[in-house]
Amino acid sequence: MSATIVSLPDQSTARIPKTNFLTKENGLLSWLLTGDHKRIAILYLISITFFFFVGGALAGLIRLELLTPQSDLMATDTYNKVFTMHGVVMIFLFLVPSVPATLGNFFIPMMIGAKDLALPKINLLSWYLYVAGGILVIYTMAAGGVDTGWTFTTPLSTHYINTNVMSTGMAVFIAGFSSIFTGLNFIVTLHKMRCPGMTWFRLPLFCWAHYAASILMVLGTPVLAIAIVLVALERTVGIGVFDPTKGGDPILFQHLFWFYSHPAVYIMILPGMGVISETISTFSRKRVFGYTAVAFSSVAIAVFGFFVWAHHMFIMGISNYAVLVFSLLTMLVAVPSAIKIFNWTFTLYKGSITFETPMLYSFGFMGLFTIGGLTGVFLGASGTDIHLTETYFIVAHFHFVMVGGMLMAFLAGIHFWWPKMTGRMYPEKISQMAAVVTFIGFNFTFFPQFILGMLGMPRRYAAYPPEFQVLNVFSTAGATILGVGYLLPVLYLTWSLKYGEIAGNNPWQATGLEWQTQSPPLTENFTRIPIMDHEAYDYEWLEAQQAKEVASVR
Amino acid sequence: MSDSPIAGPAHGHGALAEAGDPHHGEHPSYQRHHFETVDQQADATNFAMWLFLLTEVMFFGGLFTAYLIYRNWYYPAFVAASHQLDVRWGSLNTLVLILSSFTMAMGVWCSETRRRNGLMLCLTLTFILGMAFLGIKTIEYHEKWEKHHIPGLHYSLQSFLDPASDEAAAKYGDSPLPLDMARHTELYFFLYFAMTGMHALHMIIGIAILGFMIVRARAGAYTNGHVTFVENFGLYWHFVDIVWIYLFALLYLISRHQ
Amino acid sequence: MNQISPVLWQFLVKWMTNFALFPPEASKIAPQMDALFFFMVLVSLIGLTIVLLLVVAFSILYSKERHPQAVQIEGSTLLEATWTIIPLGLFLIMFVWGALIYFRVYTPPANAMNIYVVGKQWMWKAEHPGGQHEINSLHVPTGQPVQLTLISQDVFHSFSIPAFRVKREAIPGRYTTVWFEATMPGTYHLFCTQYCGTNHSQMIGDVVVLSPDDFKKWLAGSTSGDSLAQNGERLFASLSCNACHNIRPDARGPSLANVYGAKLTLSTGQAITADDAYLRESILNPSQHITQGYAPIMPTYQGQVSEEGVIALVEYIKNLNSDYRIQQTTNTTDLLPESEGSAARQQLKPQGKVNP
Amino acid sequence: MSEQTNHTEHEHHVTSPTVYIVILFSLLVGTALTVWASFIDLGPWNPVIALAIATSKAMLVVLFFMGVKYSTKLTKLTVIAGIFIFLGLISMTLSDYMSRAWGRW
Repeated sequence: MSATIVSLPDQSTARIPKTNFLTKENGLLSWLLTGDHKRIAILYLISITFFFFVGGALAGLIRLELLTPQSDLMATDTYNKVFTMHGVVMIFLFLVPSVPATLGNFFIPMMIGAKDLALPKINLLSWYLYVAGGILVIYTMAAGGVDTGWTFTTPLSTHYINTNVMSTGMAVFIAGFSSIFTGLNFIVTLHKMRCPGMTWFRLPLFCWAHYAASILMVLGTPVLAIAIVLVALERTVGIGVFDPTKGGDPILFQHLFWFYSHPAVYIMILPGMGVISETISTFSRKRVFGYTAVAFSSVAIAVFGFFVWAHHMFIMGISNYAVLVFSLLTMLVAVPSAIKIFNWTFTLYKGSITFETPMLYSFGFMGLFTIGGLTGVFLGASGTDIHLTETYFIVAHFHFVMVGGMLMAFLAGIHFWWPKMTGRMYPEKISQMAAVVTFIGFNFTFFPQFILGMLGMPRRYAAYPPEFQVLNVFSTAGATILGVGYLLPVLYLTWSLKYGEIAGNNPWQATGLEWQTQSPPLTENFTRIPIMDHEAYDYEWLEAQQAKEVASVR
Repeated sequence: MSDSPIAGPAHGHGALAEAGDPHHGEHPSYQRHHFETVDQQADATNFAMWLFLLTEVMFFGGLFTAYLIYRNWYYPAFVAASHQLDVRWGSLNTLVLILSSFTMAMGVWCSETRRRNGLMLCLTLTFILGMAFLGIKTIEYHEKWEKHHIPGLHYSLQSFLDPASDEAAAKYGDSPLPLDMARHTELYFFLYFAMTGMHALHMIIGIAILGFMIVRARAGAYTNGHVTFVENFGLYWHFVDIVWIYLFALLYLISRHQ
Repeated sequence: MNQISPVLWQFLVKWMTNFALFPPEASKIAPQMDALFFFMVLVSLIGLTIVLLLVVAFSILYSKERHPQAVQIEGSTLLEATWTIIPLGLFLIMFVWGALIYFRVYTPPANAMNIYVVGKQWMWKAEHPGGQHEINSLHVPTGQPVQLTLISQDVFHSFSIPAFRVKREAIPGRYTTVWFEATMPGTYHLFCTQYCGTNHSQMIGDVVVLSPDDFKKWLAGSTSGDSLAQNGERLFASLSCNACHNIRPDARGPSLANVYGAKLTLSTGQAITADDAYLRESILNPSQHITQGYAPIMPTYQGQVSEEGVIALVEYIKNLNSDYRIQQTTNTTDLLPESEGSAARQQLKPQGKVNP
Repeated sequence: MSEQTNHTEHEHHVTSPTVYIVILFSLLVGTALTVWASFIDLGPWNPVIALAIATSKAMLVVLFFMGVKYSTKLTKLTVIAGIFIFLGLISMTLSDYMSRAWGRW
């Protein structure tokens, strides 16, 4: 564990560069009306961390309630409101925007050698819509919560619930547009703003992953918007689009809802995969194995991701033949993820690997995402789905993919680019320990839930039969460890803002264009628009570059 | 500490701007700082507008899916309910909207060829045609209001259970629908109000932006080479026209024969 | 650690005694589904170990100390092909195997005993053809295929029996079915697994599997008056269905004898088989299900008859193998008030026999 | 017609008004055609013809009024991608509704 590739400038003389995007202009208005993609990324980072801990607290409440078979910590409808808000906050206010809106916003323009995203004002509007959605969610919680589950299943959400479904629907509607504008910005930027020489196959895989996720954001989110508008209309005007007593079909809502909500899970995971491609390549000093295969598998996930949604509805009475079609397509969409995992594994082959925190999180990602992905195939095969759906097996599956995959990748990305964003290094030892604690806590929390799911414990139960208690106690114990694991980064990263070592331009000696400029970067990113004359992850070019620099200094 | 930009062996080809001098002469005033050339900016905004229109396609797509399914399920109810719509108003509205598309396209042409008066005329014509469209829509909505065909507000099945009492239905010689089928006409009217209402909302937004553009155009804004705003609005307007073309075909024209 | 605290001790004992990895296999489909499940677990374990072994091995072999200079490798299409084809092949095997089980569970055999289950916000009501009504419980015999016809009165519920590996969503407005054949007598969990509001976690119950003769004893012991079909017959008469559906030559409605399972052509020329769903739909939305040659004059009974009533009517029509029953009820209940009608019916019961 | 469009606009195609007038005329004819066609009883063909005429009118608007015919390959690809996903939504949802009656349930 001792060797490291970190190379920091001499701390006695190193200083944070005088002019950078943080110091260029100050005052609240310079932040609230900024067009700079880096400042918007910082604004997003702060608001996303806040909502992550709101969702995390709700998760803690759920785990505490499930310590005992009876529902004794809170009344059942309070529990229903807690798990609904946990779902809404975590999915729409944390998982969908987290990597794209923070790391994507900050680094895509820098990685392609542009001064900013194509539409800075739309980018700022996206953050304001996100905050508006967040405030509406906070208002909903203050005004008594909503207990429809994050899936708004009709006719429950339209006729049998009198908590504030409308304000939650509006919050999700507005937050959806924030995601659309982020995706739209990325697609336009990646097509139109690449610096000279930056061909598509010289793009870092981080950009490919965000390109695929943006296609899903732009084309999937509007269908959720119309589904929510129809639910809102049905609650206010009482019309029977989804109401069986008036001739409507509640399964149509399921189709429209899951048409977005399955691509949404790819919106959440693809940016995380982009981060992992960067970290694995940097910390094994090697070009990602099979670059084109990894790039095209991102796009393949995006395209196939649109046509698999009904595997959430296998037992809801859709026709048996539709189940065949969707089950087959679900199997096809699982293959690109397998390709990516193997390509990352073989990137390590003949590399020169070091184990800084981002790499630890990436190893955690690879292990947990593999389990998460494979259990997804359990649910894609229609036979076993009959037994496993709507049980804790599903809860374990998507937590393995979302928390084990996406959150690990987000933390890997935050640690990897922290020096570039703030100019300061995070403390290595404590963050490595935090990564290990998170990994252990995670497995302790969610692995027992696979067994609970196989035993048939249903989702969203405030009270459960006594024989499931033992596994739930393990899960809650794990959740406390996980909670600690997630609190640590907030502490030492804020600490590092003041006391962290000065990072310099390229502490990891990485090959991305963002590492070739100062940190924290200038507002216009580069003093002169770079010319990309080498392949992505070209470590020989980097060595030549550094050799030339040393020669020029002497 | 050297912030070493990647200076390739020889930098600068053609239009690479010298570093650090933001106000170099040849960039027009409307070019934003982060674009290299005006073309890049025009292409980017045009592409962004197309992507936004894709989200609108998927937004209306959800409504069309619902319409398609319920039309297959309750075809007789949809036929009887669609006879309540007046084909004449519908066709006139389609005419109005196609004309407004034409005047909008001419407006874009005037802006490209820097004809300020031509642009003013076209934009105002489009504005008037848009208002005419909304006027006709209010007439139709008002007629539904009188017949109690507004879904959810004490919707009356009277004109479907006993078509003789309703001159629109009588014109087509509709046979009276049994109660359980007549009930589903309320679904048709919900989809009718949802789709044409959403379309009208997009028209209202379009007309508001048109008003703003007319004011700016009078001040000579779009005839100095910077046409992207007019072009993008033209795309939006034509998209709203296309949605109406499908709405007219699907909602008004279900089997009008006797 | 000479003294373990009692709480921990009680916890460990509970953990040791009922430690289970998967529920008991109490139905015929259970072992088949478990076989597929464990095949998938095996494949996943192999895949996971391969990945973990490779990662650990490469991390040790090519760590910075041991291998300071990385060797750039572009990639190899052969390897890419292998880890595309092999996962795809494995996933397709799982797809085919899963689809077989899916079709087996959701295609009820012809000889299945039909039990109607109505889901209502926060309780399950099971109705046996013999008239036995059960709340939050279900008694089934072993060795006999049992088909559940599910419907919900309000929101989505999901009838789940983990021990049988069987689950089906109860949807408002439409019948959905699932079938199983219990093999092991015992009492198993019944859950509602689709979130349905406040007391979603109270909507649980027991599935009691009895040996065939115990089941007969239970049936006899818990009859509550009329069988489902007799209930249906009473409703059939009280809603005056027999005003049109009778055996008179000038009957305005088609005769319903032996209609269940028959091939019908509708007025729209469409040919369909009359199954449970069709019977229910033609009661609630008659105008779309008019048999050819009849006027569309049947009124809708939506809102006049509850889900249980529709179930009773459907059960009655399914057991109607001759018009004798309708003919008997036609002339007794047309004009007679309810009370005398039942008296007259008592007198009729011994001769006519509606098989439960 | 100002000739000296500066160099930033030369490759930007300007569609001439005559094209717009021709397209306007064909759209009006299309509208008249579809209204007239709906008054003839063609049985199952009525909706098919109505949709065919509507699609052709929409194609005209997209290609000429919106200028996709003269625009970059990227814009064409975007339009096709959007329509592909929209048709995907409709066809996959219909695949469920259409095949429900096949099996027993």
